[in-house]
Amino acid sequence: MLSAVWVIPALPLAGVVLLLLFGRKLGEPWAGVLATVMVAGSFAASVVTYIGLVGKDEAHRRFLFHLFDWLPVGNFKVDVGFLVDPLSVTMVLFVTGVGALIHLYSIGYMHGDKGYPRFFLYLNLFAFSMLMLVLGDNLLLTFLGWEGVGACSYFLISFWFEEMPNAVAGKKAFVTNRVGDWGYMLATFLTFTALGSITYFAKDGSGFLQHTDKLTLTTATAIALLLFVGACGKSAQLPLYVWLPDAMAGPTPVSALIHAATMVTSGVYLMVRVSPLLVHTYTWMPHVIAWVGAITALFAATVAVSQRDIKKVLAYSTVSQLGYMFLAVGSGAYVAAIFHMITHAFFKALLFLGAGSVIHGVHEEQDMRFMGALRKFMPITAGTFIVGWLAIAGVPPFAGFWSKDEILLAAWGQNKALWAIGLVTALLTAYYMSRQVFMVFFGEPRWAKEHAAGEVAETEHAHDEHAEPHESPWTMWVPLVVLALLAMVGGAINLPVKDNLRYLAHWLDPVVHGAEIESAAATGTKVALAATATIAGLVGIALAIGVYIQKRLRAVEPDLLLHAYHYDEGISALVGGPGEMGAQLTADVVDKQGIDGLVNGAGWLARFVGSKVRVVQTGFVRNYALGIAGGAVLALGWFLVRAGW
Amino acid sequence: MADKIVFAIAALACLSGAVGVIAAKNPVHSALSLVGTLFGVAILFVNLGAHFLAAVQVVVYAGAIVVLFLFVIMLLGVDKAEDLQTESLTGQRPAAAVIGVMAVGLLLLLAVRGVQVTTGLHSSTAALSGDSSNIEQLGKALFTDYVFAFELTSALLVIAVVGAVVLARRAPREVHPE
Amino acid sequence: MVTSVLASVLAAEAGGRVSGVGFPLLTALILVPAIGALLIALVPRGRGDVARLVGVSASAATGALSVWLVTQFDRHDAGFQFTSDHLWIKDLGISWHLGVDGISLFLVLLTGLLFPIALWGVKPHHDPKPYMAWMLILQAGCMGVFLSLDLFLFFVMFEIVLVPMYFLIGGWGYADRVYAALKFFLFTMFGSAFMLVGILTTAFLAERSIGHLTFDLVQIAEHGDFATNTARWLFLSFAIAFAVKVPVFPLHTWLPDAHTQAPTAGSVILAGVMLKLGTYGFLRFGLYLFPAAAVWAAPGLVTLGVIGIIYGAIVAAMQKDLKRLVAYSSVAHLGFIVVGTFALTSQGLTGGVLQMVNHGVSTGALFLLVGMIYDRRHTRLISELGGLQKVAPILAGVFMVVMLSSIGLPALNGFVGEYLILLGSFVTRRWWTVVAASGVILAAVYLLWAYQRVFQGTPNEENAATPDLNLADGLVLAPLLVAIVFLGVYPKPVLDRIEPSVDKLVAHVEAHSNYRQPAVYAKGSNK
Amino acid sequence: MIAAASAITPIATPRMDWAAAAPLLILTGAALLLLLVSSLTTAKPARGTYAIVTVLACAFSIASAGELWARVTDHHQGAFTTAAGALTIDGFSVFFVVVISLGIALAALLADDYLRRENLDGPELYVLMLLSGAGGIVMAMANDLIVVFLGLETLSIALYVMAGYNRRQAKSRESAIKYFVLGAFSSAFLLYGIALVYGATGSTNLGKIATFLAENTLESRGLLLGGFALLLVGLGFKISAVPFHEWTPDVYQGAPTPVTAFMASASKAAAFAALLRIFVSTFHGYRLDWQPIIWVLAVLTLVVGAVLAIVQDDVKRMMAYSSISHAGFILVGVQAATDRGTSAALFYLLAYTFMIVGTFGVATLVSGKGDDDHGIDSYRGLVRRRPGLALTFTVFLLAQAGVPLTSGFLAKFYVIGAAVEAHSYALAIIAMLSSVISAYLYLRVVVAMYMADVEGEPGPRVRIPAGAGLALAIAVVVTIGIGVLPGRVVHIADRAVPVVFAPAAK
Amino acid sequence: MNVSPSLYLSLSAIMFCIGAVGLLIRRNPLVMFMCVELMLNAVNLTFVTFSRMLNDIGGQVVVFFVLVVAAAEVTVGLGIIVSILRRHPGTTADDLTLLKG
Repeated sequence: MLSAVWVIPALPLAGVVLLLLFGRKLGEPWAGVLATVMVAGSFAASVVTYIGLVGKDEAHRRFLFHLFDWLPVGNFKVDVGFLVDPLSVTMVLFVTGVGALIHLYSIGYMHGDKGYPRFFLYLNLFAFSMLMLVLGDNLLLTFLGWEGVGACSYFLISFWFEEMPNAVAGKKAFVTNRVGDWGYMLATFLTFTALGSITYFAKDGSGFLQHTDKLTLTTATAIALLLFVGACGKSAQLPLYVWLPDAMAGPTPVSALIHAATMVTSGVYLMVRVSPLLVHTYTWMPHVIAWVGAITALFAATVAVSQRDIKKVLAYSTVSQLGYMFLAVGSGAYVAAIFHMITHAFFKALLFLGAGSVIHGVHEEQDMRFMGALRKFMPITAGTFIVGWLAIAGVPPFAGFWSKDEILLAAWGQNKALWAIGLVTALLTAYYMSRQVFMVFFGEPRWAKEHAAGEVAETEHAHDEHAEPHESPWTMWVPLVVLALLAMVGGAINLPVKDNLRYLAHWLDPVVHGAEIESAAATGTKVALAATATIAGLVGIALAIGVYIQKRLRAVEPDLLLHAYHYDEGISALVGGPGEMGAQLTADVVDKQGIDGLVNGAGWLARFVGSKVRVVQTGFVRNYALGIAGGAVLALGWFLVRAGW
Repeated sequence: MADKIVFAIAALACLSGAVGVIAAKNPVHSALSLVGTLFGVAILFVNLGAHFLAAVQVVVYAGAIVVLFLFVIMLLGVDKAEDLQTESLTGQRPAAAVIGVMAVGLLLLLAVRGVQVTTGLHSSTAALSGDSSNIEQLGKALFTDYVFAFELTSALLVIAVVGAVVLARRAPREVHPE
Repeated sequence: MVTSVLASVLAAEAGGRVSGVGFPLLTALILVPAIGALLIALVPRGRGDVARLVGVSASAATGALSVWLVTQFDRHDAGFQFTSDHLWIKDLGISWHLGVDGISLFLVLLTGLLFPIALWGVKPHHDPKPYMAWMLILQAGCMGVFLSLDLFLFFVMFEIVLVPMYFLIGGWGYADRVYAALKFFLFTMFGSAFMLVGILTTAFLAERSIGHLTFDLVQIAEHGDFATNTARWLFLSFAIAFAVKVPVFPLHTWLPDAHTQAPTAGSVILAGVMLKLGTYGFLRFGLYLFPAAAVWAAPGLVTLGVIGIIYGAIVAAMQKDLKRLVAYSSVAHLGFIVVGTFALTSQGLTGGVLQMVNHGVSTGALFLLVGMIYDRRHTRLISELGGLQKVAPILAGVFMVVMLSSIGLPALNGFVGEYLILLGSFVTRRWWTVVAASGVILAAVYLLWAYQRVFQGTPNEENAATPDLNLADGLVLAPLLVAIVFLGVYPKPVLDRIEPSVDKLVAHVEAHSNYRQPAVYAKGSNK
Repeated sequence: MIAAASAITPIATPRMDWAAAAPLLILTGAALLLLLVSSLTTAKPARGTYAIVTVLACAFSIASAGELWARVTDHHQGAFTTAAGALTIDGFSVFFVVVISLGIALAALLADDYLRRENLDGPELYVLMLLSGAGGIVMAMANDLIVVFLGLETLSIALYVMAGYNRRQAKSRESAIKYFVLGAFSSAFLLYGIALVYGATGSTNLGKIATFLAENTLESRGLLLGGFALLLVGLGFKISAVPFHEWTPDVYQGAPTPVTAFMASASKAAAFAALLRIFVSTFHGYRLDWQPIIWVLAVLTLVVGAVLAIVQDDVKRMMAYSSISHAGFILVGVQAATDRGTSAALFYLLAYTFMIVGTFGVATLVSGKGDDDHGIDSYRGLVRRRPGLALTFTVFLLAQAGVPLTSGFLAKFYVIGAAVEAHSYALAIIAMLSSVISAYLYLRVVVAMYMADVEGEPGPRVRIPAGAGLALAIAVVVTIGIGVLPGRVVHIADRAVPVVFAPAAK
Repeated sequence: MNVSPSLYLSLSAIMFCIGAVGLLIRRNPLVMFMCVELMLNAVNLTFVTFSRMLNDIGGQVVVFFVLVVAAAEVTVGLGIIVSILRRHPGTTADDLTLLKG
């Protein structure tokens, strides 16, 4: 039953191959249908696998599936094989599940796009890579998926490649990820050098996670840090988050699937996966992770406050939520991290798809200032979106409330300051999400007159300028509804109220066992904390109402925040300015004039010397005689000296 | 004592002749002073007991070669004085002077110091101080040890003849090849 | 008499196995193309098509032979196989000694297959007859380099390849071809000047310990002993030649000119095969002949390799000519190979050898693609290209795949090589590797940037007219694409054949120097 | 009277081994034959007769050389001297008989059509060639300094005339007189050198000198070494070693091209023969004294030759300079002062003979009537006009550049090997680097022939007469042949090292 | 012989050098050639002196050959000079510079 695990990645791969061969023939909508079916199929397979795993008792919930040797060189052995354990199965489940929904959604969303088959090809390829990432039984196979999803996100961000900005954004994503990958690769090297293996778990117990105790503190910390660098790249944490906001250039389903639900969370997955290693690091190591997470969370939340692009808001919110997850990881609350990952996947995917639906409805308009009152025109979208909003704002009993609560609890246990930051972030989150909802769905409609005023620069659909916003087709709203439901009840998978209700915790226990830090706080404290968090959320919402509905308070949307503290611009300026100049210098001055100059110089020198020496060849016979006589005298002199005279 | 005087005179003749050759403006004078040198050398040959060579020296050199020179000079009428004050090639004369001086120095060194240590194997071909005369010895050597060289000179002379012919005869006027 | 007996004994010791296939296969690998060249000489001048036919079929035949060689190769035998050893110049102890082992096997295969592809895929713009003849001679020469086990023979082959390439660049190249050809020829000759002296010195010094003058690689390597410093000097004399050929920074400036000016097929061969002559030389003649000296020189060469990686990438990023950009990318990639070679670990070396093949495939394909773009647009200037993906999606797709393999995306061949190299060098030279690994980032920068400028955006009207790949082009590229994917997904069969010879080589180095391959945490000893 | 007559005791003339002198006799004999017949008969013989006779003579001399080779390499007989120790017949001299005869033959083949083209037809040039060739052979065989001197003069004086053979050409005349004045000048030095050596050792016979030097140690070497110096000047002039080289480019350029070919091959070979026999063999014991000078000469010759060659635009002059650089290479072999060095030099000379004759042969053809168009421009696009000729020339050029599978590469390889074996590594490397420099000029010509895009008319079609064609064919075949299968020649060269004989006991 | 041979040798050395210098400084080809003759004579003197010192006839024989050579050289040399001067009388060595560089 478990040995059918290979089906899970195989189906999307098959989809890739089929679309590669027949994609154009299939065309719309069958290409999309095929892709969707494939992912749905692998979702089914995942469920099967899940059941299979549940069938085993806790101790033996680890199944290794060996496919073939990949890079066997000397004592370095890496195979292509899958590791099936609660963690990977959890990931697989929600990746394929959410993935399937988003595929379905895309069928409608991408309607009429000339790149239709290509889009689904990429989506399937992504699904495949993501599954390799989570199923891989060694760091290198995970890296394969890791890079694969990176490449796919590159393809999909620059999907509309005719627009140079999209292309640039894609490149930026790839390169920034590469910076992280650099750390990842070094981590694998170090692991191999230290433990002779980069397999997580092996039947013969040679997996490096099986004897992390052999590691010195330093080595372990180094490995953890390097892996964390990789995670920061992939999961858009400071300082490497810059690519994610730009990544919104891609089609909205992509933003939902890759840049909200799945890919960006793989960093978190990695950290949880290697949690046995984190245990053996210096004690400051988790703090590093936690702080990076916390600061990122706060940073992004503040930035989100003054974004105008509906997707940018969500993007920064994603960054912020990811920060939350790392905060959890750093606080030793791996379960909470995964928990939040899942709930976040639900409501953030929901929000993105909703946003997509809105954008669709208002004819590719993305600027929230030109929206408003849309709830009348697209009720389903509005309803589901509101659910998502409540979830992310941490309003009980929506999913977000539970996961966020867990994290704050863990943070409290780790360091009060971290908790405080988390709390502020929660407040801000509630605030900017409410702002978004109000600007988009409430208030008076601004789109019509804006269109009339024709201020809108980036509207493609000039032809149906005065068309009313409209609700999206069923293929689009069905996923919304499903996700909305999940966002509502998603918290149920891990209810802290009674220990036996904490399914996820128990489920993941074998994986994080020994690494997970149970909160020592008394129940009273827990409740108090939960209450505080909730209140914070509500306060945020209240503020937003005050600002954007009742207009009592003036909106604070400073440009500094709009430009995200100019951090990104700064880097771009640095790379594009001095960086490029330096490279240019190297190419032109050092290489062309310097080194190549020397080479040509040598040739020139020979000719120059020749042209100088040839004047000796005067053509005057007496000069020649002089040469001979001179030579004779010199030779004579040398020989006589030689003779000792 | 006598031969010392002879040597002195002959040497004087040689050197003055030599200087004359290179110092005389007019090639004819050069040629004549060359004769002087040749005679001087001949005398020294006698002094050294090489009577035959002395004779040949006079006959061949003075008698044939120098005459040939003069002949050419007259024939081509190139006996106009050469201006020795100016030197067209810059640095030629200083260089020549330096080289000349150094050469003299080195060669004199050889001549003076070389002699005291001349330990070559003696009379490898034939002793001069034999009873037979210089001419006889010379002839003997020529036809025994040096017979091949002697024969070779014939080739040399043939070349000389052919060469003279080739060079001196009028160039064939342009006839267009078939 | 005695010497010949001794020689045979030594050959046997060196694991030389007489051809398992009835006839001298290796000699055939060299002679077939050579004879093909002669045949072309007989073709009347007007009949370019015939010449082309002969050329392609001769090189293809060679390719077939090389494939057969691989099938016949005994993967358990780390020594030289299919050896054939005939005395050539008796009085100097020079012999026609050929042999193949895991290190050269796949380079031979590469040479065998890349030539027919290049010959078939790219038609010369004029004078097909001499073009084909030169190409075949070139193939013979390259084969010779990879197969020869005699210092003299090796040098002959190493030098002879210059001539055809010189004529190919100079005769069929682009605007600056004459300058490029001269530079290429003289630069390489400069390098080999030192090697010739080195070879002779090696032979004459080895004469003392061997007892008779011989240029036989195996004999000298196994039985010649050199004083420490002597060996170092000798190694350097070889190293210069190879460094020029590789090329190792700062001896690389001939490469961009040669690659850019050469005709497409020329660039393909230049990058695909001829650069490997240098790296192969390092392995076969650097490490094998002077192990101790190689160990001594390793840090320096690794440093140069690392510099090459970074430097090549930076300079490549700034190129305005697409072909020149690819050329500089070779500098970076070859830097990786040098690093791997002098990591002196079995992973590094194996990765290095594999990467030679990979680079041959990927960069070969890249040059083919650039050539195809040029044939369509008659420009290589990045600034004049743009938006091609819209009009030529297949071209773009293929380019993307090849580019990603060159960037080192997992599941494509480039990654496998680079990863093993870095892994292997990390074991012995941690900090060098930390820097070298950043080359992976830079590769993404310059290649993606180039792709963005060439393929993405909206095409202007010239570019809008660009036709997509046709079937013929596809067929030319297909085998390369297959290789790219296969080597990336399932390199095991290749690695299995490379590794024994590499391990043997490493053991040889360890036996003749104080170097010991660091033992990474052994798997058995856990718990 | 009768008594007196009977009193004269006949001189016991030394035994003369005529077979040993056969090559000389054949060549001189042929020369005299040509001379007599042509001067006695008025009828103009069939075109090419003279050349054919010359070539036949050379063929015979080579054949006789083969005989001699069999003799000298035979264990029972081995090398020997004849004519009262004036000549040594050993592998060395026999080898040079072959080289020089080849030089004559090939040059004659070139000359045949050339003379008719320049309308200079007549037997004289051939006569001179044969005789000066004979002189060269004498130099190689000579076992006596004075014989060397005579041989050298025979060689040179004939060459002076040959250089000026094309009297209508100012260049030819100028080259003649330059060559003559300088030649006479330098031979005076040579002679003085001989005198000093004679003074120091008491003999001019190399055998006696060698034994004397072997048995005694001079308490002061000044006289002898002074002799060395001046001998080197004389011979250095002939092999055109820097700084005694300056005549070379002028004379090579000015002389009729076939003559230049002869100079570059035969006369250079002869000079080297003398140099090798005198210094490497006879004065072997004093090599530590003369090696350094040769080292310096070699370096200078290599570098100056190469560097000056690359700035030339006249191909003939270019090749003159490159021949200087080649002389440097051979000097590298001499400097080694070992048997291998000698063999290397021999091999080099043999290979070089074919290369250079081929090169100047092509030059002869390309220059066209008037023997004047030697500018590199007249080679532009030659491949379009005469692909065959272009390819041939390419072979010679690449061979000179030392590209493998040509005789040139092996020659270099061999020479460098000798140097390396003698531990003069620096010299070896300098030599190789200079060969890189000179490679540039060969490639320049190749570029002109192949890669120069000639728009417009490609220029006159080059005529390839039978004789020259044959010469080129032979040269190219041998150049590649030796390059691919050098074993035999190497074997011969290895055994062709000079032997110096003790004087026959009286 | 009671005149020290070194005197003879010195004399010849000086003569030789004078000849050499003469060739370097004179322009008239004929005179230059005479200088060569001077040098040869100097050498002859040396030979004879040595033969005397060594009590060996060989040196004198050499002189004999040198004479022959000198004769031959003169013939050819003058021939060449004539062939030039006949066309351009008064040509000096410095006028012959067609070939240079």
